[in-house]
Amino acid sequence: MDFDEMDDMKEARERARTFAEKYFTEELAESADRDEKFPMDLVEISRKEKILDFSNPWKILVSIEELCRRDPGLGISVTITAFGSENLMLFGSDYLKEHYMNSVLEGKKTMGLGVTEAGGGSDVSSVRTEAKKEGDHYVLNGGKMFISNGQIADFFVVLARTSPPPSPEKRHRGLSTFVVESSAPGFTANKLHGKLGVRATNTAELIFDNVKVPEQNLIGEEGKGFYYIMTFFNISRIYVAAQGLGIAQGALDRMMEFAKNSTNLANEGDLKEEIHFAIAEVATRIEAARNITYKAASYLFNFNPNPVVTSMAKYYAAETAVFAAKKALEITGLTGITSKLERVYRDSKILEIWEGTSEVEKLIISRMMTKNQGGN
Amino acid sequence: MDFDEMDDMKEARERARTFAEKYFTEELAESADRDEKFPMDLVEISRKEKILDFSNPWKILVSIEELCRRDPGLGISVTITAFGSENLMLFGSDYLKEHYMNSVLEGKKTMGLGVTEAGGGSDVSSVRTEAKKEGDHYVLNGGKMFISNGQIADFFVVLARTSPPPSPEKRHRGLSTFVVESSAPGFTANKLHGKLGVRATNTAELIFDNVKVPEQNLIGEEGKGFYYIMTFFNISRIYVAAQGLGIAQGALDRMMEFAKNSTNLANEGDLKEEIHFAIAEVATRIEAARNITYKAASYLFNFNPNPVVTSMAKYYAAETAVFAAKKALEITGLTGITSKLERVYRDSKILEIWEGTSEVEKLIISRMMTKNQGGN
Amino acid sequence: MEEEYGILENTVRDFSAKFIENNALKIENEGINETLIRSLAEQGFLSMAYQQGVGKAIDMKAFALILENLAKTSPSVAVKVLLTNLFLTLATEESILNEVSSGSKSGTVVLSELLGGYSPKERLAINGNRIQGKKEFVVDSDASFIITLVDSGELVLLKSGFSKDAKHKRLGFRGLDFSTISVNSDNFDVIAKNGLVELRNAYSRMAIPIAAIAIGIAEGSISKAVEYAKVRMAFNHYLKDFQPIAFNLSSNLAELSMLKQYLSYIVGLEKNSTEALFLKTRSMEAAKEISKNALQTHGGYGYLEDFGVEKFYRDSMALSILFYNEEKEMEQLSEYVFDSKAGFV
Amino acid sequence: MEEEYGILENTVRDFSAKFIENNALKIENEGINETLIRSLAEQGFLSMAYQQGVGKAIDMKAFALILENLAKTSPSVAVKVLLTNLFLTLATEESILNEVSSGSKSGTVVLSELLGGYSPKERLAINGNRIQGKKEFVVDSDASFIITLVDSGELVLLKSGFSKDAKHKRLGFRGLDFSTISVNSDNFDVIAKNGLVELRNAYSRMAIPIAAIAIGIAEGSISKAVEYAKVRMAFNHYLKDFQPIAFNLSSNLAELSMLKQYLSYIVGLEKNSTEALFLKTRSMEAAKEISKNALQTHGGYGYLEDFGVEKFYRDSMALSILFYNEEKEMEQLSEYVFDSKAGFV
Repeated sequence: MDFDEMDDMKEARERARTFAEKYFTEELAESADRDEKFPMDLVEISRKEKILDFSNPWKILVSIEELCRRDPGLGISVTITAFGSENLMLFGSDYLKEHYMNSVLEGKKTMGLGVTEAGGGSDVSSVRTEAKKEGDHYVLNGGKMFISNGQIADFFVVLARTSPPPSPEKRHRGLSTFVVESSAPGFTANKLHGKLGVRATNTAELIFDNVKVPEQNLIGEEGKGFYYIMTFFNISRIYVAAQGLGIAQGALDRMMEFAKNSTNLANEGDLKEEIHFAIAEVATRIEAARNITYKAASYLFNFNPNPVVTSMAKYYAAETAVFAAKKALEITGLTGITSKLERVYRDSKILEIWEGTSEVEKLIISRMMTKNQGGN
Repeated sequence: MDFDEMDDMKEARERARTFAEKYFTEELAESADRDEKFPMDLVEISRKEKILDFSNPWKILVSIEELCRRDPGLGISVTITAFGSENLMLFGSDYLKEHYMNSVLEGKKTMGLGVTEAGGGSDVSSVRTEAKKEGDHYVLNGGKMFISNGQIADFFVVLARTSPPPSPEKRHRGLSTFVVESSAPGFTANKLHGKLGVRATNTAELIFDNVKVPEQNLIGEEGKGFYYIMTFFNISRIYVAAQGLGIAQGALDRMMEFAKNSTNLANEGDLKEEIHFAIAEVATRIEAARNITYKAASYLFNFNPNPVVTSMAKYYAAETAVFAAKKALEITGLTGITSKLERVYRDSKILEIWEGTSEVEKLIISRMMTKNQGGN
Repeated sequence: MEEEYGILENTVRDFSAKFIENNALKIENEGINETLIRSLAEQGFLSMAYQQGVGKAIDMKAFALILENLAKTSPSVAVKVLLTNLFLTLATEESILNEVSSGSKSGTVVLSELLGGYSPKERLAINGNRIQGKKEFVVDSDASFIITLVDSGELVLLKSGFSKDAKHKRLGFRGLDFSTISVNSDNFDVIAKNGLVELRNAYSRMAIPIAAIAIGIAEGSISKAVEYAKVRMAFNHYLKDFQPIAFNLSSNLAELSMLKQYLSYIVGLEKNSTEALFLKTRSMEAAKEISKNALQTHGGYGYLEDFGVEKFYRDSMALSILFYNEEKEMEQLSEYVFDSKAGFV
Repeated sequence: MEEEYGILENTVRDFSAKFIENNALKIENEGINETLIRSLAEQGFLSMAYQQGVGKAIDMKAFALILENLAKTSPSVAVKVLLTNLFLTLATEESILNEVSSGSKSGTVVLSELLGGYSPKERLAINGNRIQGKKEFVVDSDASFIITLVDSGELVLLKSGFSKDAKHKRLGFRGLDFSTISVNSDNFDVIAKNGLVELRNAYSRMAIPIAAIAIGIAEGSISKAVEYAKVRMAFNHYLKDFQPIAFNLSSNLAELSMLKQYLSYIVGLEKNSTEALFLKTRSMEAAKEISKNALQTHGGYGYLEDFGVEKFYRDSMALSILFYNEEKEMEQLSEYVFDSKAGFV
């Protein structure tokens, strides 16, 4: 057993931290939040400086952590430009990899993932977007909701129904994934305004009105889309956990800073135990969340993903982020609410919702555990 | 990074599990609990079968886990016969190691640790037992409270005051540790009856009435006792964390069993989500606690202990044990309360108290963190 | 009217101080003895559900007050009083009612069918004019009369022909026995054909009294913790001077103050079944949480029975299993909240 | 008397339905406009602390009812009403009282010195007959009159000679401005020499009204969640059919029911300062917890302002920082609980 970070992780962490310190100014973070403006320039810089090294997922993990630690909105905006690319990497044809994936990994294009639908949420199999085969292409009709990079991405991996489900219980059958370009006629993206947090990120509703998709843009096999997406979530959830670690750590940073200043200012000889307790509880949860996340990552990165540990990491790290942000605000009071902490508090809540709500993660954990034990 | 257990850990785990399955009968566990009877025969067997391999702390760690998983009272009784031996190993003279420690590690003798006093509790430096130098020996007067193995141990490592504190704030100075034999005239051990749990373990109040202790039984240097004991707690807390992991895992075992039976019996097609959620929450906390514990252990066992992570492990694993036992009882209801779970529920609570209450652990975590950060 | 309840409360407190407080540990270890039962009867505590002129309508406020205040020192005694009165609401034979309410004999009711995790291994069946078999999970199994369901669904009153069999483990209420009973009896009455409905109704009517016991447990444990925190020192300070201890106990008291007030409010409502469940669910949680904090405040001493706080920790959990079915009662509550069945998939 | 409050409650609800509900989002984004303020004044909501014949004694039950019901749809509006009335309890000049209570001008009070984490970077000082400097953390900084402490400790009423400066970040109450103000004024009154004491007393008297806002926030968010859970489906079932959702919301409603009842009980007590703090601390926790559950129940939609639930999540936290000092108020409570100073080492 070895709990020490590899050297390249440490380096990537340091690079990301330095990058964030330099470019994630409070001014930029604040205006992106206030105006709900995607930080395109920042993304360009991050691409030039190759802040995400797609050749090493460990480095991506800690980079996400450090960037979100500085600012969740900017951090997430910068690190989800390739969101969904694993679908192409794992299941896409050589054509799709060359034509689409590589340009994203090289930082030339932005992509997104179109799975969730209005009224669908965590219930992925309830997809109602339809893809109908007509000659050498598919025609897509329907829409997607809460899509990150919705107005920005050059193309999306989209989940759509290609054949009716055999029964209401087997709705996960008959679904397929496609690469859909945003320049295609009939494609519309309407920005969602008024998010509680992560307002720097771009989120949109997508509408497909007879969008033609060439048949070579089908990812993998027809009818296997649900399984592809579930496989993908077992990857992406680890990165969401990393967002959670970063957010929680950022909140702890503020608490420590406050504690330090309080002691010096008040000259009381010692901090009040309530602050001590809050720091200890948050720090312990972060330590716990980090270890689970890295464990899930080490399984995944060794091509032996463990969905139970992955869901644990996602659910626990997300709750830790929300817990940390709440404690930090409560402890820092007026100081916190007039600082970036108020933004972090709003940002953090999305982690318990996206990529599978905490409730869904818990069901996954227990259902897989009881199954392995020979239960139902 | 590597989160997989080493092979010798797996082997020790398997051995301990098999041992517990064979010898930790429910009958024995129940009678030991009911009659508050220390399972001396069982301890003898465990010594014969060398269930604790003192040459490898990792093996001890997982053995504690597996034995407490089966039954906390018996598990702890079997695994604390050498409680306090690290004090001798780290700070004792060759004479003390040969004369006392080795016989314990060989399974010939039992030892204990006398630190806590009536009215002292977590506040270790408030020790009032006095050791007065007279010629070639010390004379001890005072008493100790809540001492494990109190009536059973052949000798104890005892913390006593050898010189008055320079000031009320510096009470941790002037304390020393001694090896005190239970056969010494003036030594009395009164059993504490009516514990809430871990009733198989032997707990006593010790009284020292002019107990003569040869000067060679002083451990290390005079006046350094407080630091020795603090160093020791950084070791022992990891083993308490392992007790917590075992107890929590045992509670989860019962929940899984109940879930399995409920599903089969009720034939409802699926479990209620409340059971699923409870399983997921407990399992996630165990996973989290286990990783922190092993991380703390890996630091310690590589001679680089990290008191912050150690206190995190102890506090979090203890709370996880209590949380798991509570959830398990609530979910299993009448089935649980008439099973061994009710005993596990009672047993678990001690973990939040002994070897430093959760409150004390939290203060340690935060004080060390804020200190490192340059705070007060 | 309010004044009367004040007098009653003082009466119960005096009673507890005189008969229970100094014997609390003895009650735990040796059971509730006959003298105490007779004293309880003399005070009228065993006949709240059977009073001259009042018939079977319990004065819920008075009953809750009694249980709450008994539970502060001995939850076992409170449960004994609860079960006795529950018995009286179901039994009908005048001579039995007289014997039980006077404390000369005792009666209990088996609630297991209503509880979570009920998974019986034994059978109890009516064969002609005999009842034969075993009944598990009988709380206060020393009783002379036992009301229980039989396998075919009737609710019966066993008057003789049964004896204690295996004892169950006892997390809580150690003043009462908790056993399986062996039955071979021709001396019984069928109280109700559709026994489950009758039993459930009787149990539902006890929601407030049961909550009152939970509240008493919380009060009993926290008052010990508050007193302890005032006198015990650590690190040169009284425990009460440490923020987390002071704040936690204060916050617990805030919750308790609300629970008590809510109880006293809803007993005056004409219809209060939703409110009673509201109260019950919150009281159960509070009792468990608060007794845990109280134990923890005592440190190692909290772990020893001599300090009288660990029993609250055990009893609060036992109460929430033996007199509360979280799943079913939350389903019921959810039905009120959502105006339709809820909490079922 | 009870009936009167029933009528008042209906009045506030009707008012909310008519003037706030459909504008709630607009209020958040554009602030509380003059029409709304005038309507609030017409209802008498802005003059609870200044009514003909009543003098300055607020009918706390009525005031709490108004705030609670306004907060259900717009916590911003409730806070506006709170601050206005707090202002009226401190101001004395009749013409100002008339202007503010009629809604033609507005007044606010700066509470920052009483709050946790207060660490000012600016100074505000009396120099001869002028007040000069800046005051940070002014909630409702659009007000025409501002009551605030100055560095030397007096509580002053600024009547002119100030303007908004830097805006603070706004987690909550977006219908109101929250800024630093620049002051250079000779138009002010000194309300009290020992200003902190006066301000603290006025603030303490608002404990129940502030708790009422917290309760309103909890109610507003949970009622949305309950409705949503009835109509939204996932995995072929209504959300309400999933145990954790149904049980959580039901448990939240149980707590709310108690808080509401407790509030209505303690406003009738002659002395209620301990109870008011009990209520306040539990209400703050409940508002935060319940609004979080409500948001979570809505999933992704909860995260969008259009669904009107995220504001409760923000406002509950803002309330607990801008109108509550957990540390100080828990210290106060602990002093009651332990009969002596507690929570200090």
